[in-house]
Amino acid sequence: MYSEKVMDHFENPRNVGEIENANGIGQVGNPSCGDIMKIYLVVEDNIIKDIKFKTFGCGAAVATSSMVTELAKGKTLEEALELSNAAVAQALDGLPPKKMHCSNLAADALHAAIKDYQEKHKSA
Amino acid sequence: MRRVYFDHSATTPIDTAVVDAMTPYLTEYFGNPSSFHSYGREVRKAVEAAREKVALAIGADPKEITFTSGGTESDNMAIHGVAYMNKNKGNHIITSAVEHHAVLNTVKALGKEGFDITILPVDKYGMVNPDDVAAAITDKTILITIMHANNEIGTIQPVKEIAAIAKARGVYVHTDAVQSFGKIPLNVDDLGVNLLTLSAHKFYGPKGVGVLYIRKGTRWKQTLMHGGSQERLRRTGTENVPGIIGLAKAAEIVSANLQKEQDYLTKLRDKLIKGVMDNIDKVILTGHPTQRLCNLASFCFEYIEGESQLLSLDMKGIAASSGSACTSGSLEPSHVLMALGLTHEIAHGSLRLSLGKDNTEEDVDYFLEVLPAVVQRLRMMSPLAED
Amino acid sequence: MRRVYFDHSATTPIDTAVVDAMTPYLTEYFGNPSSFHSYGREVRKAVEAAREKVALAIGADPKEITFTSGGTESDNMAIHGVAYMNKNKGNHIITSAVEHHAVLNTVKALGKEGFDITILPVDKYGMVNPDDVAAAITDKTILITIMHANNEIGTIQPVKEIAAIAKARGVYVHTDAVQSFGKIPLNVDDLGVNLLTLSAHKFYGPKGVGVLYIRKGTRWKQTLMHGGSQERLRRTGTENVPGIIGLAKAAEIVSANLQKEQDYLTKLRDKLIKGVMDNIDKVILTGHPTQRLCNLASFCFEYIEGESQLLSLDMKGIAASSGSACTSGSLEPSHVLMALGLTHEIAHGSLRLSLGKDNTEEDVDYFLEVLPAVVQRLRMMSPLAED
Ligand SMILES: Cc1ncc(COP(=O)(O)O)c(C=O)c1O
Ligand SMILES: Cc1ncc(COP(=O)(O)O)c(C=O)c1O
Ligand code: FES
Ligand code: FES
Repeated sequence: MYSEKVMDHFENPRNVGEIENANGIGQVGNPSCGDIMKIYLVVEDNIIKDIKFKTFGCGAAVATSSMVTELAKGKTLEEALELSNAAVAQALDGLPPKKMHCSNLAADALHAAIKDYQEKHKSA
Repeated sequence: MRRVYFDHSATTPIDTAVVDAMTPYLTEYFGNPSSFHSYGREVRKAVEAAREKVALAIGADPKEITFTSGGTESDNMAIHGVAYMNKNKGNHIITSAVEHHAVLNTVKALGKEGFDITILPVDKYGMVNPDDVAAAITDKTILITIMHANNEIGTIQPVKEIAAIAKARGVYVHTDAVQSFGKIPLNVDDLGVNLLTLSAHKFYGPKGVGVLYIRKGTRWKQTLMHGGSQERLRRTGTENVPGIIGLAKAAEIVSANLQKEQDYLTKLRDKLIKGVMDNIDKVILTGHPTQRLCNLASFCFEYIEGESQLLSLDMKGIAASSGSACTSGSLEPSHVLMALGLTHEIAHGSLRLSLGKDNTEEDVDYFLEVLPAVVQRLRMMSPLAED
Repeated sequence: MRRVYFDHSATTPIDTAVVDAMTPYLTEYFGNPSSFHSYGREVRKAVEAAREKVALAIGADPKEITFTSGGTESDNMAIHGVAYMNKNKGNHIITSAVEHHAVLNTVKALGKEGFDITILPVDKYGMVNPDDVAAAITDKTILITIMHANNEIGTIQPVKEIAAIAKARGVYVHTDAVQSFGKIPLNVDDLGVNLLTLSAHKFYGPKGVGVLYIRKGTRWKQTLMHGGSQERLRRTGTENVPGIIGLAKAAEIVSANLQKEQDYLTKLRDKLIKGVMDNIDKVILTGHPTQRLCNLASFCFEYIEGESQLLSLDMKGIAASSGSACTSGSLEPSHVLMALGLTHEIAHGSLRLSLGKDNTEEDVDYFLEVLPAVVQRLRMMSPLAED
């Protein structure tokens, strides 16, 4: 049901973990629907220098989290905010129709983390 | 890679003796059992011999056995047929919160049609309390449908007690014995039920064929389908002959080996449960600790989501299943797990391992060897595990 | 003794290539297609490939193909599902007097539930007149169900013309193509129907599996059975996987060989019809003289009762069938024969010979050799024959 890319990202997820000195953190989903994604960012000079994730969810949820971190790393915040759910799914060679909502979560978590950073650094 | 099949509750491989019994009916003996000529008669004879075998296996009369297209159809036929035939007597139907969808959705559909329905809760082990059944019966109650053993957590229901209560009140009882047949001794008179469902592919028979037992004298009629007059008007449509022959052979084999298999599977299951409970923390056994199917071990692992778990095990060659919503892409975890009173997070971490006669101790060892790393890896990824 | 099977309309032997295609799914590939793991996925792939084959065979999209337990279930599902989903639009259903019981009894049951039903008559060849259909349609008509070819007399209905009329009036059309598929070129777009029924065991596939084609956009829903969410909610219950694989293989084979088989069977059938008409007096050919299935020869022999005839032929190794009431122990001859306007006596003498690809000229010769003595002996015994 999953593409090889999805399986690869599930088996060898990139950028798993937490960042202690993260300056942006975003979390979406809730345990009652079975999906939680949390993204940690280190932003320097408007660029995503480091990014890590933690995810509770299905194979697609793990793979999209992993993929979104890969896609976002090194991008400017504006570029990262442009990253759409469809782009994440596409980068994984597609997802089964029932699992498309998992890719929403990944992009949403990234965007939430960026917003968190922007909130905290409004004055700057 | 080693492959281990631990999903016998979903479906079983077909016994080779069953395939051998079916083969002549896929080749030489192809006649339609309703046909008048020799090609028909030889097949009719085989179908009736199959009916006798099934009757023998559950202590019924052959006339009480109707062949269907599977467990789902049997459940639908049983419930709908009793409901429609007994409308004049009453419109109340009792079931439980942990039934298979083939029962639960059928009862709910009748609810929408104006029947009055009661869905009984279960305790934390998934068990229905016979006292609750007694309290729920009214003058309008016409049917109680409670499964014999649960497909997700293996809990065995007190069907005999329930049937005794129902009988005293003149209420019919149907039980879905899809998961229990071949694993617990099963006799319709001993259980005291009026209707009972079997599905061949759960006991080493083929998919697409089942049985509905209807006790003589039960006010029931075929209401789902209209057509020709096969199966003494109980089930229309040309009979799935090879399927029926296979079902009967499978019933014969599991009945003959019941005690031996039960002992063997209980040993494997207990080894598996002990291995999991001893080596993994933050895990609960779901279902009843003792009143459970001999082949079913089911757990919830905290901080872990079921589908990821299945996927990880699958990559190691282990086939299992989960009641997690993510396996189906829906939001709610299985209604069975929710009925146990588990939180959503916990229910999402469910894992069902259902064993079969071809599993070995080595299969269990291999699983126990693989599991800790799987759990650890997923917990490392989980945002829930941090606190 | 020579055995000749002339009852292919009742059921066909399974093609050896079909059995070979099924075998792996009775042995190695036993997984449940709904299962998440590798055992499930390999089977899911095969089921979806089967769906594509069937779609290709009838010019449909795979999403329009639903697998069922047979022709009877498909007919019931089609009619009931359209009726219930379109109640708000109207409650009128049109069918014909020569439909299979799976259609006719389903429509009649809806009639008892308050639907308004029209059962169109047929001409003496068993043919529905499209003008009658046009005249019967009202603003309340939601469904027309007319079979593609008749199982007792082989008459091919003008389904395409009927569907064109229906479409212009915004009415859905279902056709039971159980007997025609594999014998007449069949394309759902060319026919213009919304729903269509197939049954595998009529085209060298296994018993207990069928297809319901539902054109995209048709307002239809599953109303017969409740349960799990297999077949995209169109048919619940664990799929009959070997059956589905066999059905698809059989569909592929009959489609590939259609022209060749049609030519071959037409030749055999015409030889048989000519042989009977030339050598037996007081016999009529039932069904349409030209618009008939290539494999079906059906007659009524005056002064003779059908069952006696079948019995006599059976004693000579020939398997045939009859629409006579006596084969079923009831009193009425088949509704199809009665709809042709035949008298009871004549209808009781019906004989159906339905040929298949393994029949040979020698089979026909043997039958023609045996028949006169059978007819003569029974007529000698018959009190009707004296005048
Ligand atoms: C308890 C129970 N009832 C009914 C069914 C349905 O049986 P089938 O898949 O043969 O329709 C199943 C299996 O899926 C089951 O586990
Ligand atoms: C025209 C027609 N429709 C429906 C059916 C029913 O099909 P099945 O026996 O597969 O249920 C048959 C055969 O019996 C038939 O000839
Ligand atoms: S996380 Fe639940 S379906 Fe993907
Ligand atoms: S003569 Fe015996 S059933 Fe008709």
